[in-house]
Amino acid sequence: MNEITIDIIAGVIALTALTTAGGLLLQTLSRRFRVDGSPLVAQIDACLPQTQCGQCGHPGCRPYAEAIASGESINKCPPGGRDTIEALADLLGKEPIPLDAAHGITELPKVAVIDETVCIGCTKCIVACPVDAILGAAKLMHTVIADECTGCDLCLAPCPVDCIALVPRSWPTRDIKSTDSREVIARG
Amino acid sequence: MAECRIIQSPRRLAGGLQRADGKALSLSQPLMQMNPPVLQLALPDTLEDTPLERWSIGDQIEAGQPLFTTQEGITQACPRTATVESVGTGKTLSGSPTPCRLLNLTVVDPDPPRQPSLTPLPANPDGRTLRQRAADAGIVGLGGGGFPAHLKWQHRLHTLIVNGAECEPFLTADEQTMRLRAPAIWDAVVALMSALSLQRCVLVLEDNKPEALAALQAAYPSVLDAQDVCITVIQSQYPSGAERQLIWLALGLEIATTTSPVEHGIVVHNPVTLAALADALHGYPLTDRIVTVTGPSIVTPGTFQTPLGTPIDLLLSQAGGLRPGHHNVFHGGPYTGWPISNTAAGVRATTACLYAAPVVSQTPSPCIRCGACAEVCPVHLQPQQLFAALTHDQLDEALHVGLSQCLECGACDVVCPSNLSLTKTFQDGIQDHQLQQAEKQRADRARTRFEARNQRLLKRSEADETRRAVRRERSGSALDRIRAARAEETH
Amino acid sequence: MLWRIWAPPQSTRAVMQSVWIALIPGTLTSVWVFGPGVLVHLVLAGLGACLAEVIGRRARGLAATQALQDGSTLLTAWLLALALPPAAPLWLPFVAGLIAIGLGKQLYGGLGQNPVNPAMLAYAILIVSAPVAMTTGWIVPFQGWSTPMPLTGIGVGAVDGLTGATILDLYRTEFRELTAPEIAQHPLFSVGGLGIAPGVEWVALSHLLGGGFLFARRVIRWQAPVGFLVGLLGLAAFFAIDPDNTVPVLTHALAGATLFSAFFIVTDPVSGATSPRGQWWFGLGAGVITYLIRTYGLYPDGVAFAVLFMNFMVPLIDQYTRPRIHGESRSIRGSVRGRS
Amino acid sequence: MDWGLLLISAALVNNVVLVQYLGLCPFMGVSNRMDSAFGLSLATAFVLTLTSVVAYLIETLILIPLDAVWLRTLAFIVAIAITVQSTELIMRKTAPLLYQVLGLFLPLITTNCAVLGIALLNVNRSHTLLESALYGFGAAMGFALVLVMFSAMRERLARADIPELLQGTPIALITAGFMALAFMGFSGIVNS
Repeated sequence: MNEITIDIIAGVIALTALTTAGGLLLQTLSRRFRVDGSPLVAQIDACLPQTQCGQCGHPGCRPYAEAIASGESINKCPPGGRDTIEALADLLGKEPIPLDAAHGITELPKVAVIDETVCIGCTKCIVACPVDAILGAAKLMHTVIADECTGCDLCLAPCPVDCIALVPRSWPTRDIKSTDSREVIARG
Repeated sequence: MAECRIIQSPRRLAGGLQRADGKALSLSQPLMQMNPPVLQLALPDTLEDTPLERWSIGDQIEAGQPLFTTQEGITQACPRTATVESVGTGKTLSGSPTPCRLLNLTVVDPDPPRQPSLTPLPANPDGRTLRQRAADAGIVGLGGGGFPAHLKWQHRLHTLIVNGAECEPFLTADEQTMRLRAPAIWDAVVALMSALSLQRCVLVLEDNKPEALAALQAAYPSVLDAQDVCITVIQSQYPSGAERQLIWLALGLEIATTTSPVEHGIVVHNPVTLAALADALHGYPLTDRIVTVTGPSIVTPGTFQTPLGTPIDLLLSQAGGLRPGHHNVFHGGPYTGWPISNTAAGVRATTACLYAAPVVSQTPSPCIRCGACAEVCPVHLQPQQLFAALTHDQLDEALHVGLSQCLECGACDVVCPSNLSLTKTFQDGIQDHQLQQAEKQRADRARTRFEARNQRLLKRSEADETRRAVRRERSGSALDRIRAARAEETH
Repeated sequence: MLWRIWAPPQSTRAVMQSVWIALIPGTLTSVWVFGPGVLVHLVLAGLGACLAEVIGRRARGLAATQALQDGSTLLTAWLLALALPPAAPLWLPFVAGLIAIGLGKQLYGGLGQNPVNPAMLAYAILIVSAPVAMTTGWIVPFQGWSTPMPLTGIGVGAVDGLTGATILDLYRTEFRELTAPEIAQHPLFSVGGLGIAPGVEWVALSHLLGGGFLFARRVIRWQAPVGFLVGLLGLAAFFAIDPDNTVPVLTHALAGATLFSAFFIVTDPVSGATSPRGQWWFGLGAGVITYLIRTYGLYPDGVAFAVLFMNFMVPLIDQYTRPRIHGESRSIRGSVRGRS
Repeated sequence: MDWGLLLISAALVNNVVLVQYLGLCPFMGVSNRMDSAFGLSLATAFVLTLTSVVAYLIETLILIPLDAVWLRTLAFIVAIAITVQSTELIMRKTAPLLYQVLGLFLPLITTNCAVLGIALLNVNRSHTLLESALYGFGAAMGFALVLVMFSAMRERLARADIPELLQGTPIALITAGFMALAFMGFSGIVNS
């Protein structure tokens, strides 16, 4: 063996030793200094509008927050619109992206109203409401607590007599800042 | 007769505007009495009891009779003896999209009430009596705030400040009141000081009102101890009459924006409010107020003693009407006023001034960060930073740099070389912030309700599960029993 | 009409025009000292600037005329023309105008949006990319009228009556062998004037006059100019304890672009700090850095780099020099995104 | 060399980002927000100083005795990675508050070429142990200065009417170029 080969072998051994030692060090450190738990889901949940509408494909805002925390895209919340996407992008250090039109478009927030003359008191909407904003009992007329209604429209489908309608809120609301749907289409 | 102590305030606002005040315009005429044939009163959204139930069309209401009471306890008296013409909904002064309920009256007797409709109070009423009287007589802040006076007196107070600054150009209602009704103002001061056991009273005047000063000096009552009472003269500067600025000018005390002056024991009243309070002590509820009708578009500007509910149109025509051309009529002064869209609506208790000016279209140019706005800002904000943040959708940044501290005084608009509508932007931003807060609260409520529901459903399904399990077990054992019985039978 | 001139300007256009007025004395003196070339430069820089403005606005689909009317474009060009060497080749002011408005202003969205001073940006870009044209185009004072304008950069410095050196350059190069009093014996000092910075001192003093006008009209505040002069001259005075090896304080004050910058460059509202306290720090920083570059750096007059550097400090300065809000116990600092 | 001058030289005149063009990735990537910029600056200051020392030790204690200086780059990368990772792990447990500020950024620094660059420069300039640490610290200060300045500037640009085409990263890159131009003014102030 010539000198250069020895040099090379010495170097490789030194480097291997260095990396092995480093690897072992990191391994022990990661064992000794383990930390668990992450408050991320709660932070994500705080950015969501809490309509519990399920338009994102999850049964409520918290489940979507959990999905985002494990990597789902942040643009599936139409009621939150641009504000929510920007807040999420900010929180997660991502670039804001336009709303995914497949999940719907941002509209002015609404409230459900039950036409009390038509309602037959079947309680199906009460079961559907994610925030318990509908009052009533079997065979008795139902009514929506407008102040608690998130306008999620989940009560519309179950109603057998179509007596529920979504109407614009009677109190002032913020201007919506939806991402332009044309932009979504243009970007495919 | 005691001499009144007059002090020159050693402080002056850092910032603020010093412009031609235009007050002579409306002060050149004597105070005139308005006698409108009809009245239109806007009913507050929240009423303790509604006149709709009490009055029917054609009923005659005597002047001074209570019309309605708000939730805050303020009772509005009928300004004149009149018959009910209609009760309905209609457009508000500002023309806001939500209509308000209106009470239309046809005046029978145009003269102001001659007899007190409330019992005159004895010389030195106690605090409770005074509060009750102020509420019954409908005394609210007549400077423009409209805050019920008796609510301010619920706090432990030690200092009364009479806000005679009237710093906004063209406004003269306070000055005219101080000139003509100085004794009444002092009467109210005396009553307040004894009833609320105040330690001192400072009457603040701008130095551009020598006549008012002379009138107040001449009417100074001997019962007031000159040790406790003084008139402080401040430099004429807009907006020295803003509450916190005024307190600082008068006492050298800065009130943190998170607290209100009454929490520090300081109550500020407008002289017009005090004059109305003096009337209330003698049994006359608030039925009239003094209104300045002025501005470059008014033919003969002046001050008018006006029954509440007098249609704005009528008041304008009494002042000679508007000059030909396009004009805007503002509720309030040239800086803080907002445009009146419905001039058929009636005068409110807070209508201190109607200001009319030609419509000018100014095209804004970009902000060049010259800092002129910051120089005049009385609270030392950086309006250009607020503006940049708000116009680029950064409400949180605007709030961080003090958006909620903005007085909306409009001084920055006046000096901006780029003609930017700064104050409007800030008002919109503040409103947006309030809506955002409300949304956030709703979202929080929705979250708790959603989670509570999930918990409930979970609990119920668990309960169902256990019940089923119990039943299964029971039915299982029953089966066994049957099997056992059958087995016995067969054996 | 006089009261109109003295009243504080009420529109952006009036602000710009009052700066125009304030530039007139300095410009006239420059023409007197350096010859008609200054005016030619003014026209060429103006053309370049307006061209960039028009192209920039058109590219964004906006009307160009309105932007030209506010007077800021011509103001930038004017400042550039006064800052460039008076015998520089003719392409230089034109390109400078293009760069200043094109890169410095239009890229950022036009008036009020540019974070750096467009004139100083163009100056810095050119001194880095065309150092010969930018440093050798200086005319011996009062010979401008008898000197032909060079049309290209070729041969600059070789033409009779031109000199490659300003007084500050002279000090810089001669310090290797001579002391300051010896340098002051150089023939350049006897051309005329007060003997501090021949010719240039008259220009500087005219700018002082213009600056006084701006101050009286309340277009500028005192903080930035005073900060700049304190930073620059304060350091110069401090190091003057060794008079043999330092440029005299008065030369620092009257030579180069000191007074011009103090009143017309560091006072630019758009790229400068906004609060009075911030303007003071902005000026001071620019002054100190100018001194450092003049004394130790490679470039002849450091104002452009100093101002550029401080322009980049402005967002920070703005965030940390807000005045205390009435009723608050301390001033608000930082931004929402930098609160941690 | 005078230590003060060494610091100024490392921070301003030979600014690691704007003059030597090292660490451009975090400079562009983490300058969106000022709090991130502060965090990354602090983390970099800490790591640069530490790795400068570690690299010096590896160079003099391992590579030179073994005559394996040709492995320098590799060895330094490994050393930096180990140092940064273990710092992160330890800090996470022992100083959670500091970790909140720096934690996110520590892994980023592993891949920050400025760290490796400074370590290699230290060897090239044959700095002593103390000089290496100082130079690392100075470079980190320069990095921190431009990062914080630039992030504040980007916040301002977010509130300016930048043409739509240039909004975001394009204008940030252009501005970074102008900033480098401003730093050219310092050239020659300290001869190095």
